[in-house]
Amino acid sequence: ADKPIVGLITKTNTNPFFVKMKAGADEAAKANDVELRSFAGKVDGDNESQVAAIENLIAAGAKGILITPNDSRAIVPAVEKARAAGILVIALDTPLDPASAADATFATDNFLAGQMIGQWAAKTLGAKAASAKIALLDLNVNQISVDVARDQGFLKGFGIDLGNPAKIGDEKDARIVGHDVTLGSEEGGRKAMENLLQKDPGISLVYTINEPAAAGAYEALRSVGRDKDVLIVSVDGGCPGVRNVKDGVIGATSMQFPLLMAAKGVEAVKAFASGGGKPKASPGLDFVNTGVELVTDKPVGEMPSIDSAAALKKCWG
Amino acid sequence: MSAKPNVPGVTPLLQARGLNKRYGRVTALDHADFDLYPGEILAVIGDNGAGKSSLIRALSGALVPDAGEIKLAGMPVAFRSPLDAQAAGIETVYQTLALSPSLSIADNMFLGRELRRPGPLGTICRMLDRKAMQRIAREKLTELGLMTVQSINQRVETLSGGQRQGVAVARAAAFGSRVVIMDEPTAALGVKESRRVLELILDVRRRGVSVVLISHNMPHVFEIADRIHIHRLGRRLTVIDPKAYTMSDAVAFMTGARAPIEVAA
Amino acid sequence: MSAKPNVPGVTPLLQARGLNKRYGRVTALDHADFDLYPGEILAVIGDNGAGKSSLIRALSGALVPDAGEIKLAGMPVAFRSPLDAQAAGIETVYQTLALSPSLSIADNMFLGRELRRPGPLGTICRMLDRKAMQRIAREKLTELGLMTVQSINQRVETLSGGQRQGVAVARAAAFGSRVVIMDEPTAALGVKESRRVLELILDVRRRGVSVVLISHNMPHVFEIADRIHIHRLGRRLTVIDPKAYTMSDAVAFMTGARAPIEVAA
Amino acid sequence: MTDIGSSRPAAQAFELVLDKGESRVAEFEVRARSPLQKLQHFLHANPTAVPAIVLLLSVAAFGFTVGSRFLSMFNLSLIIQQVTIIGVIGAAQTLIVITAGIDLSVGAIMVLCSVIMGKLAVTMGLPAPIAFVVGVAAGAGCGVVNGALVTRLKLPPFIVTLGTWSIFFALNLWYSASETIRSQEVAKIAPLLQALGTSVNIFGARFTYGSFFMLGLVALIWFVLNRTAFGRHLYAVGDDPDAARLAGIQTDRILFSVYVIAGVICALGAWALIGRIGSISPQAGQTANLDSITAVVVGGASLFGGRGSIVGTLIGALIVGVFRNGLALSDVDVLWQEFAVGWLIIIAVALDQWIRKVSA
Amino acid sequence: MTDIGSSRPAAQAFELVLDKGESRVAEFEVRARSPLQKLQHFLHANPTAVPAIVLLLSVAAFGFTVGSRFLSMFNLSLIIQQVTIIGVIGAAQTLIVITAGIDLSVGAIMVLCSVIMGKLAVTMGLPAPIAFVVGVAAGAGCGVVNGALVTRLKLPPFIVTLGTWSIFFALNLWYSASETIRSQEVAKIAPLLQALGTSVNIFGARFTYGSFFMLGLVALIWFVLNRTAFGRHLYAVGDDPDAARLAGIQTDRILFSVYVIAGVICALGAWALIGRIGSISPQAGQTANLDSITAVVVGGASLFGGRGSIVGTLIGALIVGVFRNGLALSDVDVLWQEFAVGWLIIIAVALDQWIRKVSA
Ligand SMILES: Nc1ncnc2c1ncn2[C@@H]1O[C@H](COP(=O)(O)OP(=O)(O)OP(=O)(O)O)[C@@H](O)[C@H]1O
Ligand SMILES: Nc1ncnc2c1ncn2[C@@H]1O[C@H](COP(=O)(O)OP(=O)(O)OP(=O)(O)O)[C@@H](O)[C@H]1O
Ligand SMILES: [Mg+2]
Ligand SMILES: [Mg+2]
Repeated sequence: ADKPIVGLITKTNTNPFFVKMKAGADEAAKANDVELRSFAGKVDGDNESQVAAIENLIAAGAKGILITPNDSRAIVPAVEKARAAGILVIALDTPLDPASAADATFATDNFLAGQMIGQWAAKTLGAKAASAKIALLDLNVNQISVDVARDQGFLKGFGIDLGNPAKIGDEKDARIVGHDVTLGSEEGGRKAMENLLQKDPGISLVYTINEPAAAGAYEALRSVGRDKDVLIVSVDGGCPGVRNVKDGVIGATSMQFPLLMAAKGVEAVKAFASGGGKPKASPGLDFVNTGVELVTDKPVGEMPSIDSAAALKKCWG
Repeated sequence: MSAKPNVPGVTPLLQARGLNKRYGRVTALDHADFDLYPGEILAVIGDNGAGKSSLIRALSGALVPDAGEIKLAGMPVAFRSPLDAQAAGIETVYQTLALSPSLSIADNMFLGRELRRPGPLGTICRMLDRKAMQRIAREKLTELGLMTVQSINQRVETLSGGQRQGVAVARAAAFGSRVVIMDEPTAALGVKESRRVLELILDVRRRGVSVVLISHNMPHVFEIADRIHIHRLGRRLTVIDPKAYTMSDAVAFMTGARAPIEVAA
Repeated sequence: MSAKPNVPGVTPLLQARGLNKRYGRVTALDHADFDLYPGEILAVIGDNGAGKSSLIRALSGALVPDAGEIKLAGMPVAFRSPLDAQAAGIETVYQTLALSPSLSIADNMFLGRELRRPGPLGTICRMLDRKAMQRIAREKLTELGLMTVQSINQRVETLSGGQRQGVAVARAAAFGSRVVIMDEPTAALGVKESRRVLELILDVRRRGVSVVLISHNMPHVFEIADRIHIHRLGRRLTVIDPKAYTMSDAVAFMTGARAPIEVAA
Repeated sequence: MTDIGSSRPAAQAFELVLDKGESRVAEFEVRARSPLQKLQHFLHANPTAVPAIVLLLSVAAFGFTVGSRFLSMFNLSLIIQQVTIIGVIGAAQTLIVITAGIDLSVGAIMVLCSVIMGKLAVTMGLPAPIAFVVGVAAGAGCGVVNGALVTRLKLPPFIVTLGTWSIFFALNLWYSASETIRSQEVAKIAPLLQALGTSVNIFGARFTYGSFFMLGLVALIWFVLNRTAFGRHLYAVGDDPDAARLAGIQTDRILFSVYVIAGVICALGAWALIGRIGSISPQAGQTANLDSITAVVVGGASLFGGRGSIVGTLIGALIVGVFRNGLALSDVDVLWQEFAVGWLIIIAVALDQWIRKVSA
Repeated sequence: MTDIGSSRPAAQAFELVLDKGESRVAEFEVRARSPLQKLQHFLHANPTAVPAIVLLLSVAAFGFTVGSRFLSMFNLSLIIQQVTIIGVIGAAQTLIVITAGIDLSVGAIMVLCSVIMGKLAVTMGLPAPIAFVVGVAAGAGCGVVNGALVTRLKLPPFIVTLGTWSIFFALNLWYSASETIRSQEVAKIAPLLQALGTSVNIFGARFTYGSFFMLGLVALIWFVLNRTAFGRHLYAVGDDPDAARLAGIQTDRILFSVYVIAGVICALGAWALIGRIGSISPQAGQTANLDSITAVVVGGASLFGGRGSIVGTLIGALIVGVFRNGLALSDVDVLWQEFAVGWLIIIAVALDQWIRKVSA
């Protein structure tokens, strides 16, 4: 009972990404002899539940909190309360806004993750990139930060003028057929893909917010016999996604490392609780970059990437 | 001949001409006429489904007829809701009683015209004077011999069939200032309670209020009605004087066994 | 003296002893007894709120009494639901009618005992024989003189008060095989329709079925009842023979104006 | 006491006249009718036709504004594909809503059953038919839990199914370990589970077996609701449970079985879901509750019970599907699509009410 | 015709006996009662006390299993803070549910109003009181839309508010450009908006002004529901709208005003929300609909209208809050927390029913 308590607060408890993050934290907690208490928002964007979770962790006497904020700005006052109570707060996956509101951030650069698949797609299409027709399958209409970062990163990487980089859907480029929302699920991905195909049957490139949406989009393409000539790119790096890269369903995906983030977070709290200092940011960044890797079986030019076989050893689910 | 359907020289208090109401293929009112004179008790009798309830629902604003006109004291009126009729002094006991099951007896009696506390509590806080409402409700029900009910705060859904009807009758009688319409007010009542309701009706008339009484109880109708409106197949067949006709005559007219000589205007 | 509360030598068809039912502070049944003999028409009379409906709800399984026992043909029974009572051949017209407003007349008549198509359509597909049900429903209602209704497929909520009651009465009369209980079956009925119901009750008895009739209509009660059970303050006060007593006597007993000499066992 | 042999009274004098009573009861002119009046009468007699008209009007409106892309046979059949899941789950919800209940756990049951089928067949290698049967049994089991809580403990269905939603969903996440089973694996090991995804082309339209399955299910339920005693009892129970009980219906048994049937339909919905999305995802079905209730209510059912039709629900689902598809094909930003869907649903139901009123 | 002057009949003979009727109507023994019976009678007379007992039992159960962490004054007051928003929004929902309606747009109204207050005060620099008033007016405006659609077009509240939920939420995202306003900025420019977040310590417990505000609101609504004609009319309308109309109540006016009032309360909820969260997030309030309905139903209201109490809703919110907080402090995995909450809600309501039954 005297083990230090570490709280983990994820965005939801359904998304496999966060489920894996929790699994990583669980393992690290065992290894580091700390007690893990996990919490989650009810839906994407649910800030109130995360606030309540922080309060409950303060009441429970936690030593450290690892959080993937649903609303990077809105959570800040609650985080400040926790820090005032002497708790180490580490943002995982998504930085707070401002990032300095947390003691440390272990994150993927979601914008970079998007940018990598955007560049990959542009290079893969080569000359055809100029006449590509792009469908973008986003998360939901709320324009939450990961959704925006990945979508805009992808467009940037592909070489499209972003307009406002904090807003999805204000681009003027004629190559964009449209944006639709998927709720990050297979069902949503399929329906959105079907509708965008009706809008323009000539779609040649599909960006998806995550791999489940990519799988759904693929089903829609397959049902009209377009599965071979349309390129799908995605972000996440979950094992089913990596296998889909292997099977040619997804052209390329940006792999993130939720297990790593969680493990590092737990270690940092442990160190802090045993009298050590706070973790330091990666050089040149205001957060500890846990890295993104491009996963594809069709590497292009000078872009560093790993193939699906290598990725399967690192994937998270 | 049919008795004074129109009393010459006196304006009817409540009059209707040519009321029509169809439901899909069913004609509930078929050019029905109606006249109620000041200070009288008018009975309305007729077979089941003849359209009696529809007629009085039209007169009390509960139903907006497809066609026809209604006059109150000679002035055309168009009631859009029972509230309009109430504002004009017409109170009704509906066949369905129109009570709120989960409210108490006292709440139901005063529904829509609650008493407020005197002073600022009432005018500013709009606080109800529950004591007064309970007291008055108890008085009214005792008059009807219905205080077998345990508590004036009992919910109406816990009352027996007759007790509920008593509450509805007491409410209408207490608030009607020009016309009280009662659709089968004694249907569920016992012998004693029915008698009290008849006395109450006579009381109400004594206050100068006209009463429309729908009933299937011929002895009661012939005992207290001043005139009897006979309804058949959605329209007024005739109006008779209970002193000039026997119950058998009335039943014969209303069931179609015999036709009245002269049809009312 | 009170007439034969117990007919010696004959086992009552339906018997109750010491039924008790309290609702919070209200005592609806206070050690009530009840006897119904084979082939008789037993009237139950009493003031509003005396507990008549509670009594027959207990007898028909609609209400589980707090205490007391019920015997059917001498055998103790414990009805947990109206279905149990129906299975034992007891049909009831409840004061609340127990109709489903949005179903048609025919559906309501056959609710819970629908007819199925002959052949595999009925046995395997469990398909209803709607034609037959509609035909029979129409016949039953015509017997009651209630075919003023437009269509047997009209929804019950579109019927007039009396028409609804007719549907409920026709249902019970058609299906009761040992006992038919009717709680104020003519309350909303017109003169003609009431008469038809009385004839129907006599018919039912002629079939050898016993009838329990709750009614506030003394002339009707005295006309057709074989015995009259007088209920007062939640219990059976006495049972009288309508040929030995006048209506005035009955009213006096039931309102408490006079006490019967000998209280029923 | 007054034993002076007052002989039994006869009927009161005025009642004797009755034998002469006329037998004619009411008469009604049969008038020649204009086409409009015929339409009115048709609608009055067939209230489910009203949402169908609203659906046709919606299709026409989008056909007019969006054009041939929307009206193509292919796109119209696509809409049917897109509403398959909601149509199936909506069928379960319709049965519950008719009994004045509500089932907030349908989505969770569906996803739990799909995970069970997938895990057993793909991960554990059981034969697909057995996995399917176990999945359906699990759906029935979920229904048993709901039904038992509603009928034995007499709890409000809202509370029961809100609670079981959490329970079933937690079981789903636990059993699946939140891991998706990929379409390719299902196709390889247990293609039966994806059977409803197979599609056929008919004159340029593309129908999946899932669409036919949904239509067959709707037809079956229509039969049960309208042509069997059980169906009539469902309406009676939803209409006025006390009256139904007094009339001799075993209300608890009816209620219990309706929750079990709903559970089974949700399991069949799981099958349709796998057919549609190929893979088996523990995250699916999260909007199924609200969407299915929406379809039921847009289809004209009352959440107070006793009213509703299965065809109405199907049309309700199609109406919403048409709106979403039509808006997606138009050039409207996703944000304003949400906005427009909100208005269109309100307008559709208002139109429905209005047609009913003028046809009454 | 038979004009043979049959003189008016008198009352029938048997009715003449009535004057002698006894005046005693019914008698009831007043028995000495045991404490248990006294409790029974108390519960029978005060049905809202039942959920309060369930709440106490829940607190006791968690106190027993989790220990002093849970039972500390600080933690208990924390629970009250955590249910503030749901308490306020639940108050709005209670009013609607009593009228047999449902409001699925409460969450969207709340977040839209908070965004309006924040944008006006922080981004556009209007004085905070003006921003606040405009925000409240916007809440009322949303209520007007709901109320008008429900009463003028006679649409089911479920459909109306489902539609307006999409509409208001889209407006919120559009107006806020999906951007959160930082707590620091609000604190600097418009501290009034955060006023309800201020807290006071009382014996180790920490209450925010928001908690007091919620309690005050509940007290006010209690008064309105139980001590004013408007409150009685709400119950009558929800109970049987036809009967209420026939009794002379302007049902449409009542319904309309209740939606407007609910809108205003949601705007006040927005204020409490800003106080609690500090910042102003357009993502907030997404679970407020379901949570508020849950609180209302756990508090004993019927979704069929006519029954429900504001104190019940508050207790319902607290019960759910206690479960969530207690489970969070215990050592249970999130996944099983959800599972446990599902069961606990069912058990709480079952317990409530059971206490009612034995006390009846
Ligand atoms: N559910 C209930 N809750 C509380 N009290 C009830 C309930 N049902 C009946 N009562 C009370 O029990 C008593 C007997 O009611 P019951 O309906 O049996 O009377 P009744 O003799 O049928 O009267 P009526 O002739 O008016 O129908 C009444 O005082 C009534 O208020
Ligand atoms: N809402 C409705 N929809 C369809 N038909 C209706 C509706 N209301 C009444 N009717 C029909 O109109 C006719 C007249 O009904 P009404 O209630 O006026 O009769 P009534 O004379 O009051 O009969 P009772 O003596 O039985 O109360 C009946 O045939 C009835 O079926
Ligand atoms: Mg009538
Ligand atoms: Mg009774």
